[in-house]
Amino acid sequence: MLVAILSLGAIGAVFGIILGFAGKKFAVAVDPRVEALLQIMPGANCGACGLPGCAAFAEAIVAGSVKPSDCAPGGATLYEQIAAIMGTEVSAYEERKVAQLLCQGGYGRTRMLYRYEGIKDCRAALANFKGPKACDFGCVMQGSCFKVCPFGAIEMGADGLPVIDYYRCTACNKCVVECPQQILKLIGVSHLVTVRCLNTEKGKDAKANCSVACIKCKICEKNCPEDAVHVVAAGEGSVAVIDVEKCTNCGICAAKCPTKSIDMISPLSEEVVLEIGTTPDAGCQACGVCKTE
Amino acid sequence: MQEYVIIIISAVLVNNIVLSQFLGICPFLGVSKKLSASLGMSGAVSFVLIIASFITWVLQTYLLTPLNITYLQTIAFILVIASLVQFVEIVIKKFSPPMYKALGIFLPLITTNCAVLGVAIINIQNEYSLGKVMVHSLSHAAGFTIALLLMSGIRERLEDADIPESMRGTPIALIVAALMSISFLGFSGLT
Amino acid sequence: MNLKNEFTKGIVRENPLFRLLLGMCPALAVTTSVNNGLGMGVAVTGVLLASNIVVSSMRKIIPPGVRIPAFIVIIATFVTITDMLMHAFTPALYTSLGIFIPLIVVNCIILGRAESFASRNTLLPSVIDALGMGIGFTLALVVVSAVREVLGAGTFFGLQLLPENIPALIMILPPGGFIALGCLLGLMNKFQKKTA
Amino acid sequence: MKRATFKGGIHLDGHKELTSNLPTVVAPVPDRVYIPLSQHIGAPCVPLVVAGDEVKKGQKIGMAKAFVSAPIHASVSGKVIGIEVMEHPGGSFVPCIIIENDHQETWAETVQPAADPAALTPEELCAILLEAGIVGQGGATFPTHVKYAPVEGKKIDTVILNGVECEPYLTADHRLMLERAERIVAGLGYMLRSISCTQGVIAIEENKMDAVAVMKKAVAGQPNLRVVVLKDKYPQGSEKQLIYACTGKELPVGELPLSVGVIVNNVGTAAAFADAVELGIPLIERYVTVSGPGICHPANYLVRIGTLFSELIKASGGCCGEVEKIIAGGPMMGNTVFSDELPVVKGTSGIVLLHKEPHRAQKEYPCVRCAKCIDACPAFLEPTSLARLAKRSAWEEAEKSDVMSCIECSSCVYACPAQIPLIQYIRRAKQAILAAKAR
Amino acid sequence: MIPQKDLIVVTSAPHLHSPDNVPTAMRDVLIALTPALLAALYFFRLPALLVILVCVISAYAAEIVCLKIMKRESPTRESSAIITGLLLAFCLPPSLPLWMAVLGTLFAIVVAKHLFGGLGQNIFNPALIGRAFLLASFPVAMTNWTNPLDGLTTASPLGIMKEAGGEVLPPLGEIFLGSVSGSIGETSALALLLGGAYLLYRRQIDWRIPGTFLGTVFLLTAVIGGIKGEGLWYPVYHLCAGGLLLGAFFMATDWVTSPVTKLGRILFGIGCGLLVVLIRTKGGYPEGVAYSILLMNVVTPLLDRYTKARVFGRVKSHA
Repeated sequence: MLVAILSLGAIGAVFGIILGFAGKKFAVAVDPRVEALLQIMPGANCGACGLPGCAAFAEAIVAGSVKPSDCAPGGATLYEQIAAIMGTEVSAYEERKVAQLLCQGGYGRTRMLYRYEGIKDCRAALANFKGPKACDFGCVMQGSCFKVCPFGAIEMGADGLPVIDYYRCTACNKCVVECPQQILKLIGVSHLVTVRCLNTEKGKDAKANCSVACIKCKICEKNCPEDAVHVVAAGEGSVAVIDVEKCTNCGICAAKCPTKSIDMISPLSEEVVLEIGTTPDAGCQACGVCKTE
Repeated sequence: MQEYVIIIISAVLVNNIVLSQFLGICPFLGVSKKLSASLGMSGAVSFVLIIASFITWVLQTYLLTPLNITYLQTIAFILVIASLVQFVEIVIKKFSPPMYKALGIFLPLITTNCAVLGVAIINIQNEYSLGKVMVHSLSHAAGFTIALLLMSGIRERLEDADIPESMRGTPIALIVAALMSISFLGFSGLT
Repeated sequence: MNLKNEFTKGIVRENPLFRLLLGMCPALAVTTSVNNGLGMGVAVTGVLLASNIVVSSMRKIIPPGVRIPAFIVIIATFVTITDMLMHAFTPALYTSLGIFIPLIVVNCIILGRAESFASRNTLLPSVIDALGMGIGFTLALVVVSAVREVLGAGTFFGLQLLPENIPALIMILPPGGFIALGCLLGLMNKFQKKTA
Repeated sequence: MKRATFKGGIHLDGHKELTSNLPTVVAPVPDRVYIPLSQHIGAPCVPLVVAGDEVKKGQKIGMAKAFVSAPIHASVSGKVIGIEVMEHPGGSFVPCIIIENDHQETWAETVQPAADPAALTPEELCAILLEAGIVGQGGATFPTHVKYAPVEGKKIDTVILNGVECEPYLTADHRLMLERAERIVAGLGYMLRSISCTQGVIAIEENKMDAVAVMKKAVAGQPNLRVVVLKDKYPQGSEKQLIYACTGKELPVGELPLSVGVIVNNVGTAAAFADAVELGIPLIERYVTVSGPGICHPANYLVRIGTLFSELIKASGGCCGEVEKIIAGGPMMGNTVFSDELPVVKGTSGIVLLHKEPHRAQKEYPCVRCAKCIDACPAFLEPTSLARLAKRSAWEEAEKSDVMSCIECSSCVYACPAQIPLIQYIRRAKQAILAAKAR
Repeated sequence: MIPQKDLIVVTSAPHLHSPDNVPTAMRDVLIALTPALLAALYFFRLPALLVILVCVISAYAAEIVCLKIMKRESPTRESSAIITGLLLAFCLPPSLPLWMAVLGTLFAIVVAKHLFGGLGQNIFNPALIGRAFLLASFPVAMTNWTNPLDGLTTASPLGIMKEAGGEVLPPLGEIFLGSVSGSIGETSALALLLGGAYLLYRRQIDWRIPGTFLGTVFLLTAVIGGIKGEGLWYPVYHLCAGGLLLGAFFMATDWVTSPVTKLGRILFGIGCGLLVVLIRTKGGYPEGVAYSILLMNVVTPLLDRYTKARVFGRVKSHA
């Protein structure tokens, strides 16, 4: 009995001393805050912050080079947690945004120039005469956005256009960056009225190619009680644009638009909107896949 | 000499530590997604395995057996291994940052790697001499390395495979291990 | 804290083997018969319970710096005790489990629970957690070993179920362990997907 | 005799018999020509004329200030009626100068033969190349004068004229060599002189032995020029592969032929150079093969730049059968276009109309790792691995696997039994890597 | 606006494709297997026919069911499952209970192929996995050989060689023609050589794998035979006996599970050869072709990775 206690104690002591000594002697400083931050990050490594993954973001937070709110999928809860670790105040209120598609020209609505055969990639399709659609501003319908979405929030609809599940969208920005036509945009969920066309061609040309194009008729402009929508110069032509500051979501322009290129939707139901700024349930499911590697 | 050859062949091929003894399954499944990572892991495991085998043998032969306290084997061995891992980690971190970068994240995982403790215990059970202990642990390290490298090679290829959703990740890795294990059955009876 | 929830999570939702993928080595190695699987499960549960109790009650005394070594010593102690008990009372099981009894020490479930649960919670939840996890693990082992024993030896708890020449020997050979666990995990995933 | 060639590549059914024995026909000069402002690699031209201007044949109507660019010329005399964006055989939309032909064929005053071609200095020769708007006639349309601009410290020892024409169906170069051999040799002479190079090589594949005979006769008596007969294999006409086949030199990755002392030009380019020097005529017409199973009477034409495809197809008796694809250029590297209302440009070596391939299934099969693409790749890449990387957007890994060394010859896709559009994936990866570099 | 029909197709070059496609390749393999099939039916008669039928039918059925479950494209145009079933049947003993053959086929198709994602994605040769699975599961039934001449149960030639027991080795001529005991499709060296030659002629397989595989076995066994004092018959016997030719021409050359690089293929063949000789002479089994190929399948991803060709124009030191 005594032997056991003594020898085990001795072994323990010897190794304890060695380790204690080594720990002192060879110490390398690591900021514990980085570790702590990494624990609470969504771990999607989506890159929406512009940094290569959550670990880099945590380091950047400690270094002070990014704001907590730069992490779009995180949401308010995360910002609070970060603030708690870093000992700072929670940054300003940010509205939840979702990615929306600014094109309605699916099959049957937009004239096609040819039948595209080849890989499902928008840029590859664009290499041939700016895509199979006669309109050069719209969705190419090859699903590059669908492929990059890390949250499974995008699916390709029957009309060839991507359909975004706004509840799943975390505004990580990946599809927005990926889209070669730049027709995906992060829009705050409280903005209900949107011009869903970026075609800057003359009204006649636009109409010839697509039944849901902005034809620069200015009806929206004339009918807007708040002076919030204007056909403004863009590219080599012009297109209708809504000033979100002035827009009151009355929906008159959407109702009057002859081609229905302006539409009004509420991307999220009311109770979800009430919790604006929270991480959507369907986003990071903390499956840990991203952390294992 | 013959004995040593048999130990080597048996440890590396016939009774491969992972594929037929089921030791070190966690890193085998967990760290085999990328070849580079598995190189690091097998390096770290081999390193600790060999040193730990040596120290535990010395401990057993000169302390536990003479004092007649062999029932403390498990505690003593795990203490040795845990301290060793931590010690190695501290030392590498200090003296070879690149090596720490490569091996560092794997080192803490090794404490709870049954391969190390398992081999140490098998060494004692088989009543090997020091020479055989070293050969034995070296061959098991080699067996582990080979299994891990082959596994990661396969899994890198599987990255592009269209595996059914529910089989992705660990399930398919286990199936690969199963089929590897079936292939290694070919070595059974090898003398 | 909902104790019932703490208990059931280990059995289904966070089953250590099927969901958390912990304790793979014994799950593959000793599951050649239901007997072995059950014995292993019980042994692990015992150690888990004891170590959770000790860790939970000592959690305020142990300094965080030496947490892991301290846990390991605690666990190793209980493993050694289990080892001796099994040697004394279940010699047959002791022989067939062999090296995997001392290896309970490095079973990630025990250290994992000590680290992530017992060291942060009071005694009662830790006990419940240990029981839940232990039973979950035992059940998982029984399932895996049942599959292997029935298919590989044609028996269940030693009872002959299938005629002599039917069983596929491979299931109780090493590959069988991988196959059984891999397929069960796959099925689990599929099941999980549907219910989710 | 074992003919020289390169490693890798594929054997194709050339289908050249459709047109190889048909003497070139002068295509009817259309009532309107459409001359795109960009017919070359490099900066597009700025138009020098506006709607309503009278232009003469050979008059310069557009040019750019950039070094890598080539001017464009009116191919008929007449009146400019406008500049409109049109479909371009290269797969884009480009503004075109539209000229109403007055059928007077009045030459511009600038079209003057050199007084004494033998006395021209290298600089003057280079200036003629630029002024005549000569670009690579093989299809790449790289401005030729850029190749001949002297580079400090680099010495060219060989000029290779590419008469390989490894694309199926095309016979324009073949006919050119048969019909205008002496022009080609003369052009080669000017090329050599403009960079004071001694050796000229004319490379021809063994499936054109009649052209070999004619060219051999044309170079007889000039010991510094020789005709090299190469094995019949695709993509022999690719610059890197041709240099290897002719000289055994392997062009290092990312380097120009210049670095191994070689310039490669198409035979048509040489002929155009000779015309520009000796007659003063800029590049306003070229040889075009109109062929393929979708054409009733395949033929070789001498065509004014700016003639619509539809005119040539009409001249060939129109389409026959169910045409699935219209290809500008050869079927291995040419672009599909979506209508026939687009003009012949300087790089249009052929128009090929294809039916649906009977052995092509609707969908691609999974890759079965047969490695036929790897065997076919003349750049020794692993197309299937690259495509896999591209499929999951692993651009960095793809770059490490040398995806940028791909010459886009499409041999891999031809060989692939699983019908995977490997080259599209590879191109996508290259595009992404270039975009990342630009950023 | 309605979508216009009959639009011209616009796509990326090339616009011509080789007439070779996956189905024609499968057809070629089936043609190449015909001589061995005929030989098997001639020597082993009804039992062989039954095993073959059962394997092929269950393979095809399993394939269809798997594809249905996973909602993938119909395979009707490919015969890969049929080939797998046929190859598996070829390496089973004719006396095998049919339900075992079904079990092995199911394991081959479901576990070795479809769990990995189906055609082109498997790491291991499915037929060989099926055989190894059966051998490990039912060792007795899998090593119960009947002699086609007298219908009696005898050891296989390699088994006799290994055990050096009382039985006499059948003469080389019988081994070459195939009238010896062994698996259904592996006994007739002649038929397999014909099939292999056809595949080589059609360029469906690369000579490198069978060449280096057989070459290695021949050289090693010649050396061993030399040491033992046996004559030239010894290596030739090793080449023709057992499943070596079947493995070398039809299984080691499986596109999916062998390396894609030329050097990789050479190493693959040599590795197979080494392992076969190792298992045959030193291992616990009389025959090692299946295991050797499976083991090399395991190594294939690494071989591919480390034997990439030097890219055209890359300076040698860089590659």
